[in-house]
Amino acid sequence: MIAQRLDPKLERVIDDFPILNRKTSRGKRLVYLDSAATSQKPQCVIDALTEYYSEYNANIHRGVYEIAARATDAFEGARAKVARFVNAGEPAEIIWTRNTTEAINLVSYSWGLNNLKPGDAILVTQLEHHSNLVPWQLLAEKTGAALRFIPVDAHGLHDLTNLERLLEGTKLVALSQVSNTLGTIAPLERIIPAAHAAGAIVVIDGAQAAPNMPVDVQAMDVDFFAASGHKMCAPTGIGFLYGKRALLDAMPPFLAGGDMIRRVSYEKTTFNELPWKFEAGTSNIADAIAFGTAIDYLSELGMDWVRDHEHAVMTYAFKRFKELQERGLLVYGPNDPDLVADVVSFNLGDIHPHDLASILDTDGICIRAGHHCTMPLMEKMGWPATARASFYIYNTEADVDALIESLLKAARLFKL
Amino acid sequence: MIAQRLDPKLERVIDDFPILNRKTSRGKRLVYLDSAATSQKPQCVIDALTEYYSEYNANIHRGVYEIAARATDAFEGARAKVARFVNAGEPAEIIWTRNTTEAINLVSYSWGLNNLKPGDAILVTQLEHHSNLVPWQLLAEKTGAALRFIPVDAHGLHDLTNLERLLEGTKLVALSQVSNTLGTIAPLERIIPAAHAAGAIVVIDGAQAAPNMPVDVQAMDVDFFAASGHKMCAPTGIGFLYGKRALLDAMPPFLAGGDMIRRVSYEKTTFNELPWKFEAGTSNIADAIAFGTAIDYLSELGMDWVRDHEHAVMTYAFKRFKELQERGLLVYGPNDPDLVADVVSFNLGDIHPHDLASILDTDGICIRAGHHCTMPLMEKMGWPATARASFYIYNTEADVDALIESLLKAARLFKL
Amino acid sequence: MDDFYKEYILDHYRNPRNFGRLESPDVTAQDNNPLCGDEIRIDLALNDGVVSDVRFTGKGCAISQASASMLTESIKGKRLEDVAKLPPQAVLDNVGIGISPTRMRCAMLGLKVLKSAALGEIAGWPDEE
Amino acid sequence: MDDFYKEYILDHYRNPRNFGRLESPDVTAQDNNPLCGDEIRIDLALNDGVVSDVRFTGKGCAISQASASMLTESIKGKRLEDVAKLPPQAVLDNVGIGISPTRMRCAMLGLKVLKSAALGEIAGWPDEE
Ligand SMILES: Cc1ncc(COP(=O)(O)O)c(C=O)c1O
Ligand SMILES: Cc1ncc(COP(=O)(O)O)c(C=O)c1O
Repeated sequence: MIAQRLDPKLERVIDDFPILNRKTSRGKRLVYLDSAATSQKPQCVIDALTEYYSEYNANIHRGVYEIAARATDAFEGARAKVARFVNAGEPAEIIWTRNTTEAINLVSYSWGLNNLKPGDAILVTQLEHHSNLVPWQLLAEKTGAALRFIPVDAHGLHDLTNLERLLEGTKLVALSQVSNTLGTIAPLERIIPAAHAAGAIVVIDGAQAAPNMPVDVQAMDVDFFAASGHKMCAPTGIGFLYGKRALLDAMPPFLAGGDMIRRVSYEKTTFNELPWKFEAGTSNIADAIAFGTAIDYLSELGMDWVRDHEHAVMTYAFKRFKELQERGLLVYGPNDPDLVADVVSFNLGDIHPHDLASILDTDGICIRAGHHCTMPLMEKMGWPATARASFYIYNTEADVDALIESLLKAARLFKL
Repeated sequence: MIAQRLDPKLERVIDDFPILNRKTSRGKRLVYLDSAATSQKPQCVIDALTEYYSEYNANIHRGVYEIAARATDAFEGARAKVARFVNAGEPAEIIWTRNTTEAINLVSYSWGLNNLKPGDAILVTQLEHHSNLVPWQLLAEKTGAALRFIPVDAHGLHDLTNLERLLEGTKLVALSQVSNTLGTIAPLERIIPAAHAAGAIVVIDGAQAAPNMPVDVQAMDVDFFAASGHKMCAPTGIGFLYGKRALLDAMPPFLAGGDMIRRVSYEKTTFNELPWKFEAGTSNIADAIAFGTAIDYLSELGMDWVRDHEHAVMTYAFKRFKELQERGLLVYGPNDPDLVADVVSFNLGDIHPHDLASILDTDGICIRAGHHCTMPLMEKMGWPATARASFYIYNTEADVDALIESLLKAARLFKL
Repeated sequence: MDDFYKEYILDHYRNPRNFGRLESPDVTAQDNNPLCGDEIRIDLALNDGVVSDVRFTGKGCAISQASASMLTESIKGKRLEDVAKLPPQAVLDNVGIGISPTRMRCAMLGLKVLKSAALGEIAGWPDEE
Repeated sequence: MDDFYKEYILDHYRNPRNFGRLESPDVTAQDNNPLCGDEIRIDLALNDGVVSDVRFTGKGCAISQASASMLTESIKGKRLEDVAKLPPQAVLDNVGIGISPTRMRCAMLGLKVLKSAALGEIAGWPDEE
């Protein structure tokens, strides 16, 4: 099925993912082009879960006995791996969360409610995922701060013409490093210094960046960085917030309960040190540990290899998409593999993306269709919905070929 | 190792848990007496995770393709199982959370901040876990409401003498159905009707109740009920909040982001229906599905069997503890298997519980030592710390025997 | 699933019947499928409790738009109270062929909106009742 | 681990040296181990930058209390700046036998408090520096 000229490394990667070696109910090879929604998981990550539950499942931090100590070490070890992966200053700057969304909400509740007032502004961009938009809308409503937008142009590229004016009075800038709808890579090297010069902190939604390219939070000088494990080979239910220690130290806790306290009396509570101050209740121990395994897996591949591989597949995809232009294929966004990461949005003639996704599904091809949690962007662009293909470490040119072939079939079905 | 007169059902249960069939690094049989902290997991639950990640891992709700549909069905099916397990009115009354702690915080932020004002009171008990105390302390601080306590007596039993007076002006009563330190079962049949008569809503911390006894939220007429999957055979990272629909419907969202919205524009957002209004971002899909498997497992055993089994083991433990009284064993709490669920706290002479736990660990026996996240209770009772053993479906009288023997060894080591 | 995209579905999708708005509808309702963003709005003109005219507008997939289009054709002359009681099967009979579970709400959106209009309140998803 | 509970450890646990408080300490510090609740408070009397007297109080396990007790015995007559630099090994040498990782912070609590007193600010965990 898979073209024979595969680079042996890529072949090994595909072998690592059990789901990719199965057939759909229609007997088709699974062509998974929805990794931007959630990635598949390599066997080693699945094994990490099994090992934890079969060998050393125990609650952490307060356990004296052997398996509790092993679980605590593995859990805190995973935090250290994530810290190294994004080059945080120290593991205590990594807070476990369920996902990117919870990480952003943590900042919005704990930093936002305590640092914003009427007259201040929050600056986001026009292409944010709802998870990096709605929390700021609610925060603006609660604090009386204004919500402003960095515009994007018709190609989905950031328009920084009025950046300095937009930054006046802005206390917090929140934006995604990579757009999940168009793949656009944000010009952080321009935005972050300008934001800091204006006295604002910068929150990066790294949900699409962390899985797909090297990330260095200190080099970027971001104040907060949020990402989801499930998009980067780890299980569902675990993500993280990176924050600079000075900011995190000054913030009040968000969720309250066991583990995040230092001392409790009936009347009064003092809180624990970082990172536990922000981790109330029993953590998602197993999935955090398996996130560590996923980090090992990606690090071994090398994030430069990941970026290069995806760049190559995207280059091939853009090339083949051109062939379908005459059949009515419309590709949105920058349309340039250097400017985008892992995703591409498109429409085929008047076929609604949902119908398109249904037709592709019969060929074992998984794409996403809809607004991709970026409704306002869709409305601004005038697209009721788009189809979206996203590529990851295990996708090949053969997957692109399968996609093209199935699109042609859809065009025939709809008599385009 | 295991006594031969084991009931075949119990023998099968033990076989279901791979970790219980392993040896510690010292070659000892694992005697796990810390299920109140987190339970062990049966093979079927571990298999549910492997199956999900190997066969149908996909993001839910917005996916058109085959594996996304299967994942969505399994995820929502698990919600329905939890709803049935606690007899909720409908699955939409079950909100997935990470754990009990997050569930309680959800109520405190979303209901509490919007319904309490200075002059109101919040009523909890003196034996609450920090997770059911600190959120209410913070809420009281933020809203100006008073925080009051139902006292417990020297045996850890609720003292309801002044209940009616305590309820005057109370808008919210929060208490654990079962104490995690003393095992005390709360007299909910008296407290809940009195609370409702006084116009208060009732939040039950069910972290120790849901795993150990039949729960019927409608029969109890609770307004909210929180529990953690990891204490009831499910993976870490998943728990739930039950809430009456009328209350949940009237509450604003807590976390904001993908999936919990209905319609978003740059300026304004309207929110999704229950239960998704409260589930922002990608859920812990795999662990929710495996929680469903755990519910199946417990339901098949039967929660009446679970309660009866634990009652029998506790009865035996209390009997054997008596033998150690002369060596200085002090058992705290009601000391009556009818009044407690799964846990018992104790101290042996002047051996600090941490030292005791270390000594027992060398015999493969896992107990907890410390304040059990109930610092104020410990302070009130004048116990710097206690040792705690907790029993679950897989524990036997042979486990109690092993505990007693190791306690005797500790007494010898400390020359008691 | 490929069989779904029959000629007559494509025809209703591309040439929706009763498309547009009424000048002064007696009742109107609008809803969307939060899972995919499909939208339908339906205007009804009534005469003594009987649907005398109907128009719809919408955006979305062939399944949702064709289903709504076919639905509008089937209700003219019906009593409003009967419209409020239309079962999901009415839609499925209209479209004539199997709908996979993932697309069920696409098919049901038009009926949900129609029921909302008839009831004067937001109706639930027909496939869940 | 059983070997840890040697006679002299039990002796320090049951008969802690320098236990109690100073009437008017020159510096004092107090801390607890949030993981287990053990507490130590240390009072120091100083004479020209030299520790002239010391008392401690505390609650906790044999390891934390015996470690603190032994520590107080070893610092009398030492310069405060040297006390501030005491390495974790100083504690481990005192207790004389291996400490498992889970109990390391029990052993280190006394030293943490002592360093906090000497530095005039909350010291970090000695085993982490
Ligand atoms: C009574 C009680 N409430 C709340 C909790 C907190 O549960 P979790 O840590 O899973 O949020 C626990 C368990 O630690 C508990 O026993
Ligand atoms: C750019 C971006 N931000 C935020 C999110 C939200 O991530 P999660 O659902 O894991 O919280 C996503 C993924 O859906 C995303 O692509």
